[in-house]
Amino acid sequence: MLYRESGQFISDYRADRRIFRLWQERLGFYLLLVFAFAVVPFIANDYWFSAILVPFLVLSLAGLGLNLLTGYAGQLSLGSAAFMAVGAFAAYNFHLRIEGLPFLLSFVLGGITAAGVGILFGLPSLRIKGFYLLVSTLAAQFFVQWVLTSFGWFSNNNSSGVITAPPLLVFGRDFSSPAGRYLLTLAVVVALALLARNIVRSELGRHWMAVRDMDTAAAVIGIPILKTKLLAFAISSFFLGVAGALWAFTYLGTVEPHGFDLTRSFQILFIIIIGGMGSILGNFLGAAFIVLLPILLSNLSGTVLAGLIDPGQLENLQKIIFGGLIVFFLIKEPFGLARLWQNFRERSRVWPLRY
Amino acid sequence: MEFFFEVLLGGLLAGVMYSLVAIGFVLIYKASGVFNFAQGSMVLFAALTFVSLLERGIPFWLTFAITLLTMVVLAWAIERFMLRKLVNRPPITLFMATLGLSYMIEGLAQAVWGAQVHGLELGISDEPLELGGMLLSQFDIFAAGVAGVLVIFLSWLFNKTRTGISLRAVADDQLAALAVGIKLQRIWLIVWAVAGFVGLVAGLLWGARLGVQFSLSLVVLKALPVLIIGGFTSIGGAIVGGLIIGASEKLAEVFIGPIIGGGIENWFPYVLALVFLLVRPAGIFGERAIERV
Amino acid sequence: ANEQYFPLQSYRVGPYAAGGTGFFGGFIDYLQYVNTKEGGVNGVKFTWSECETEYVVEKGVECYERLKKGLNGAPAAATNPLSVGIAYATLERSAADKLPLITINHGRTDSTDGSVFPYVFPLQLNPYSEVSAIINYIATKSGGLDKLKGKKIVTLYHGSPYGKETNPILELLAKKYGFELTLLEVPHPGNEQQSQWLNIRRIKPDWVILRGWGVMNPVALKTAQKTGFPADHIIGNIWSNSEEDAAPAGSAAKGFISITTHPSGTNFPVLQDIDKVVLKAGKGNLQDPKRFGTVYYNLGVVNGILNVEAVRVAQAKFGKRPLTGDEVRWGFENIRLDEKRLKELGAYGLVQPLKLSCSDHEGGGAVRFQQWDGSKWNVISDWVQADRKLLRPIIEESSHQYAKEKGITPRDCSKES
Amino acid sequence: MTAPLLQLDNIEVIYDKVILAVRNISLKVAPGSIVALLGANGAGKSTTLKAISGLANAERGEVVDGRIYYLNRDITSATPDSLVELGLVQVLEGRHCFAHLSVEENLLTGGYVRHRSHARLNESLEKIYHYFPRLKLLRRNQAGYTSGGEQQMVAIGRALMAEPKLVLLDEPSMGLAPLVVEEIFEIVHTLNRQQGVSFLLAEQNASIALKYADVGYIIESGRVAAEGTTADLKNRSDLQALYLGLEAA
Amino acid sequence: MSSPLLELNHISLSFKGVKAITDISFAVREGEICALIGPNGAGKSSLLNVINGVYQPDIGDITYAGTRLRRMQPHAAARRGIARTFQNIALFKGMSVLDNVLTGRNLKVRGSWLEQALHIGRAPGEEVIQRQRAEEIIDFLRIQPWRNSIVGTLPYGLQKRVELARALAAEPRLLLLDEPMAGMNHDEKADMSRFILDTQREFGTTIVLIEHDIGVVMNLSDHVVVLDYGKKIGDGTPQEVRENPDVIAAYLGTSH
Ligand SMILES: Nc1ncnc2c1ncn2[C@@H]1O[C@H](COP(=O)(O)OP(=O)(O)OP(=O)(O)O)[C@@H](O)[C@H]1O
Ligand SMILES: Nc1ncnc2c1ncn2[C@@H]1O[C@H](COP(=O)(O)OP(=O)(O)OP(=O)(O)O)[C@@H](O)[C@H]1O
Ligand SMILES: CC(C)C[C@H](N)C(=O)O
Ligand SMILES: [Mg+2]
Ligand SMILES: [Mg+2]
Repeated sequence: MLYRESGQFISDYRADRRIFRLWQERLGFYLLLVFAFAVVPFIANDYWFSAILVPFLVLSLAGLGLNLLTGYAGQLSLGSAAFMAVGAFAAYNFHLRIEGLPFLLSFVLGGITAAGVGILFGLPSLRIKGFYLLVSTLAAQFFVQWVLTSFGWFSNNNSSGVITAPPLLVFGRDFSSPAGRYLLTLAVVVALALLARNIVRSELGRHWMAVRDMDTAAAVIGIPILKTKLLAFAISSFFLGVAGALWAFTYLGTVEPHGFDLTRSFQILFIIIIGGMGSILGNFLGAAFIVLLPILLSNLSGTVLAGLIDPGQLENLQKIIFGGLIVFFLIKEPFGLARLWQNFRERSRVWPLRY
Repeated sequence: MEFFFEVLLGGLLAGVMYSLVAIGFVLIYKASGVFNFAQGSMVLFAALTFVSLLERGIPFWLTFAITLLTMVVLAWAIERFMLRKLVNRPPITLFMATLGLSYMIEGLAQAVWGAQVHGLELGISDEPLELGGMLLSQFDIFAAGVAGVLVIFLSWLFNKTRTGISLRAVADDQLAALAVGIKLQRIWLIVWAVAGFVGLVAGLLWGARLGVQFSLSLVVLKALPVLIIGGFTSIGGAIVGGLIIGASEKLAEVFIGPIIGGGIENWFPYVLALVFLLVRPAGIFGERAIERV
Repeated sequence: ANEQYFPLQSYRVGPYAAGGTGFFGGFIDYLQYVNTKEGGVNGVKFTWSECETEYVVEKGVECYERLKKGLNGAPAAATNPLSVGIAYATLERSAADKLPLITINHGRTDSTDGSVFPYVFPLQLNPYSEVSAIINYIATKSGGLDKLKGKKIVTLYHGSPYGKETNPILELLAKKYGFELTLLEVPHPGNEQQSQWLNIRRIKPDWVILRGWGVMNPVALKTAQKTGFPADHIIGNIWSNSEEDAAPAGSAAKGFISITTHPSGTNFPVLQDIDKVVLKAGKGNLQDPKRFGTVYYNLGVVNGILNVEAVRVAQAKFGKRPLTGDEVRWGFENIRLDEKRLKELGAYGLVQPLKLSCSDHEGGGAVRFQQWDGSKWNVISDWVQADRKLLRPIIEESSHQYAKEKGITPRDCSKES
Repeated sequence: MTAPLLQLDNIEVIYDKVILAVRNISLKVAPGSIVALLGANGAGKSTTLKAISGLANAERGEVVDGRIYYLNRDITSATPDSLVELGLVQVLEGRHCFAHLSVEENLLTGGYVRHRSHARLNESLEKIYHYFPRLKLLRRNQAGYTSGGEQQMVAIGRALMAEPKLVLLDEPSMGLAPLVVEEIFEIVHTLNRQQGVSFLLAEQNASIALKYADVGYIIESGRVAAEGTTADLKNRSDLQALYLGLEAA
Repeated sequence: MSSPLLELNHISLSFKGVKAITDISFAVREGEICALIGPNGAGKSSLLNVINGVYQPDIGDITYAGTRLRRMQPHAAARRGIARTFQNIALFKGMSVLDNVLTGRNLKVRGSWLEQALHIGRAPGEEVIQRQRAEEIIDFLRIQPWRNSIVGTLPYGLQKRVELARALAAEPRLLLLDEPMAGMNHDEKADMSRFILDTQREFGTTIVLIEHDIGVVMNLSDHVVVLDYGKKIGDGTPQEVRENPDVIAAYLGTSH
């Protein structure tokens, strides 16, 4: 009975609203942080940093961004990658054009620019609902990509439209090494995840869910629908924008508009489906899944199945497995990995009883 | 001026090609409330199966029959292993399931038939027709005819048959549909099989235009705004939407494109659809969502 | 182990699978051939393993990171991603890892300047050379460079950074030679081009340069036919020149002209040999043996020849053992493929004469023109050279700017041996 | 004694694999009888009905234990449509009309399974309009826009279109005006008498339910707490205050 | 006798030409419980929708708390202290009971979203206060055991209670209840009636409610308005209405 609630009486509301209510959870979280910040940098190698950990973190953040919009506020979006692109290119340009702008601040400004664009494409959500709203987000997806490819200014007139990251200097320290990139990404992602957690538990988070569950009723009880929806778009896009900037700067080091195409938007959507809509933890689980599964499969083919099955077929197989898993999750556990984890916890709480 | 009309006419005809794909969407949406993102993959799958068989020397009509059968089997499998288990779930869940499905179908299509590019000749000549100084594509006119026939057939199916009413009932409330004894599973099988057939027709025509290859699954992106302008629930809307999108995007690309930079065809239809939606939030012919309190 | 390793970031599925399967098929078959026929290079056998990138940048990066350290002790010689996006994303990494990055016929034009980009090799033909050669060809067809004046040329380009890359050079050439240039963009992926071709119909150009990729190519040809533009006045660039680009367009492709750095076909000793040693022995990599000798396949073979040659050259200097990436880089920089050497390799006519150096990582800069007869390509011209002298200053300007941005001090090439 | 039309043996229903809604319910419906299920909110009445009609599956519910028999066959895992064909129809709690279909189309959907011919359909339709004249007025209106009570009539009418042998009625009186409630129970009564249709109804309005039913079951937390003929139940003082609230009648 | 809080003046409403409400006028005094009864489809719910701005009347206006209004938006109505429940429960199904109740208080929250997100400024203190209020209401309606349950999985009757809790959380001046006791058994109705009465007594809330159980209506209300086919056919004390022959014919039937 690892998770014992008994004995922990929550005596005031302040304690009840803490991010983690049980001491086990708090301890677990702190241990995880210590591990991620202090232990991982010493045990992981370049491959882990560059090819697994950093993309995992960035995608988690992107998933988080979309989850705020879709999982919490109920607005379907297929334009996540566009907001990432805006974040990446804006951060790049702020850094490029404002002399001496602190590096992290350019991330924030990138995020804010993305938020602005998010608001713009969120405006129709007041009138358009459900699947019809996909149109607005797809418009964002294609329009942003077009703008970024068509106008050389955004990539500082690079002939291939590719932007490259400047040296990652934060407070005078260089974070360009793989471990440094990892730490920088980790810090940003952890900070934003905590912020997100706070938001969804606040009044605004409740408004989002209210709008998601039934927007007419929400209007009747006085929730300002437009503001709520626009804030959802703005904050979601902010997170996505920062994720985009991280993608370009700390992960790949270079990026072209095409790197944020529709496929990326789908990828992010899959993260939240598999991870769990309306859950913060879910994004991390979903991203881990989406980063690790292909690598696992492809490594398997390189070793166990070497020669048995050609890499192209393996990729097809992977597609089938991926699609299959998505369907499987939707059938068996519509709330994703996060719910599985929660169920597991519930079980261990009452273990060995069944219900 | 003549040029203008040429662009306009060409656009209208191209628009009908989008409609062909959009019809597949409408069919499934109207009949089960599912927004089927996998329609594009079905188009790819059908076309790929068709050419691959054809290239193995099987005669045209036999190939057509076999491919159709394959699509029915696919529909059966989708019903059996996916839809049946997702009864009475929110539409968004089903939508996402079809995303997963599209991955599976794409993977499957490439696994079975490989990733090569195939040419497909339907024997419809594509020498342009000259009409008062304007060139018109014979092929596109043929495609428009096919689309017309499809629309007439499907409108009949939905409005004049018992099945039609049952289909719409399923789209509204699956639980209640079950309660009155509608055979959901059979309905789904029928609808998805018909969508497979529409996919095959679209696949052949698009395949003859583009060559049969992976990019065929991307034609959904062109069909979406069409669908949205027309309304998800209207077969006729898919045609009208297609005409509007086709004509306006071509005119925009030719006349506005050069001013603002060209290559605007990818987003223009979406922005146009958005404008339409702001005026009519359920498309031109779509049914409004009913919200009563 | 006495082995040299090639990490292969291949792509065999997805929208560009046709290119990937052909190219990597040829590349692998050539390595296999060298192993079987000659037991490797000086007894050092080649090994390789594949990692599927699907032409997706981050997958390419993951593959790069996974494979760069070699396999079972065999060190990596060079990476060949065959993708501009992946090349960009691994450009700095490969410099840091001292592993040559081969971008044959594509890539970043300014990486031709090896003093700034020591580890990047846009072998044979960079994008600028490509358009310059096409213009030179049109000039020959019109009867001289001075006849270009007043000619109308439309460039139809893929709406991606790759597609746009050569636009500035085309504009420059248009100004220099006085032809009328119209640039038309086709949005990705390019399966709808009616408006562009209607525009072309209105402009009535003398030539259309097709700078396509993937599905955009056959669709361009089909739409050209639909709008009545003759295929034999369309010139495909280096990624619009394969069987997979022309054949799906069916009869519409007949007469279509494109450039190539290597003829297709199997009439070269080296290909005959590969057929004998590898394919006939059932060890071929192609799923569809009919693609033997196609443009992408042959490009793979050419790429194999160049990579192996680099290893061979480097071994001559560093010893007959598996080499480090940095040593292979030296090998690339010292490739000297003249007529004699090409004949020894059985690749005369397949590979153009190449001479690389510290400052020139491209080497050739020549193309031939081929025409589609409805079922195969036929070469219709001799080697046509790009105006490399004209391009060099532009390249250097760009590479020096890069050096400044990144704080790189260019190598002094006069001191390289 | 004749064999029961419907019989439940110790069924247990779980939602979502974790929520135990029905723990242990056994009950019988004799042919031609009216049986009432009574009990507080959340007792498990609706769940029981949905388990019988096979609709629980559609809400991620599952009969994990026990068996259900109808017309002497085991229908524990039968599909809803096969049950409708066998004449077992449920009226769902909370109306569930097809919002975009007109009132008449709603009714028609109910008749498709059991009637093949056009004439028979129209005949049934007229019967329903006879029962609920208000629906005739609204026949062309979209059901989604009709009032709560009207939707309830549509739902009941739609089920009756199938000319069932056994109707599972979940809270038929909910949201209906007193006059209409009376009418509905009169309809139930008539159908029962004249055509031998059996009813299993879950109803909160105990007084009216017991007035018309032959047998009653009282459900508490997913178990049968008491059962008997309605006459017996009405006389059991221990139940009166708790469940039946008969003092107000 | 207190003055009217709400006055409807000649309200008419039609949908695509079909009259749902025809020329209805009546007044609700501050602090009273007014019951709306009538056959199905009489226009009761539509009238509630008119009062809080979900529907806009074709003709007529409303005087609320001394202000005359031609038309109103739902959120404006909420801001003026009008809260309501719905005939077909309109709870936020994916949220817990507590969160639903807290949303009911949204108009009372002062701190901006940014303050809350960063947990600074007014937010921390306020959060505790809101929470206390919500808990009080949860206690009042005795739904503590389900405080953290997701409302979508609760039985119907409980959901009705949660909906009332959400409406009460807004501390409304005028509370509109659309069939709050549908689907409840006798006992539960008694409980609910008590809550409604307590609300009126403790907070002085004015209540307009629709109910079909005539017994409940008689016990609860101070004033009854009867509709039939969109027209008003009765208006008075419960006793008066009960004896009105029109009402008996149209609605009650003879047996009661
Ligand atoms: N779809 C569902 N998912 C999860 N739990 C459910 C679901 N439907 C019902 N339940 C739970 O099952 C239990 C029994 O509910 P049921 O609806 O059968 O009660 P009932 O007796 O019909 O109540 P009411 O009188 O309110 O209609 C309740 O605790 C309810 O929360
Ligand atoms: N949005 C709407 N569109 C079309 N018709 C409507 C709409 N709202 C209500 N009606 C019609 O107006 C009439 C009155 O409906 P309303 O819901 O007000 O009835 P009610 O008195 O609440 O009935 P019940 O007791 O059955 O709930 C009904 O006939 C209904 O069909
Ligand atoms: C094969 C590739 C090197 C070229 C391709 N056109 C690109 O966009 O990158
Ligand atoms: Mg119930
Ligand atoms: Mg009502």
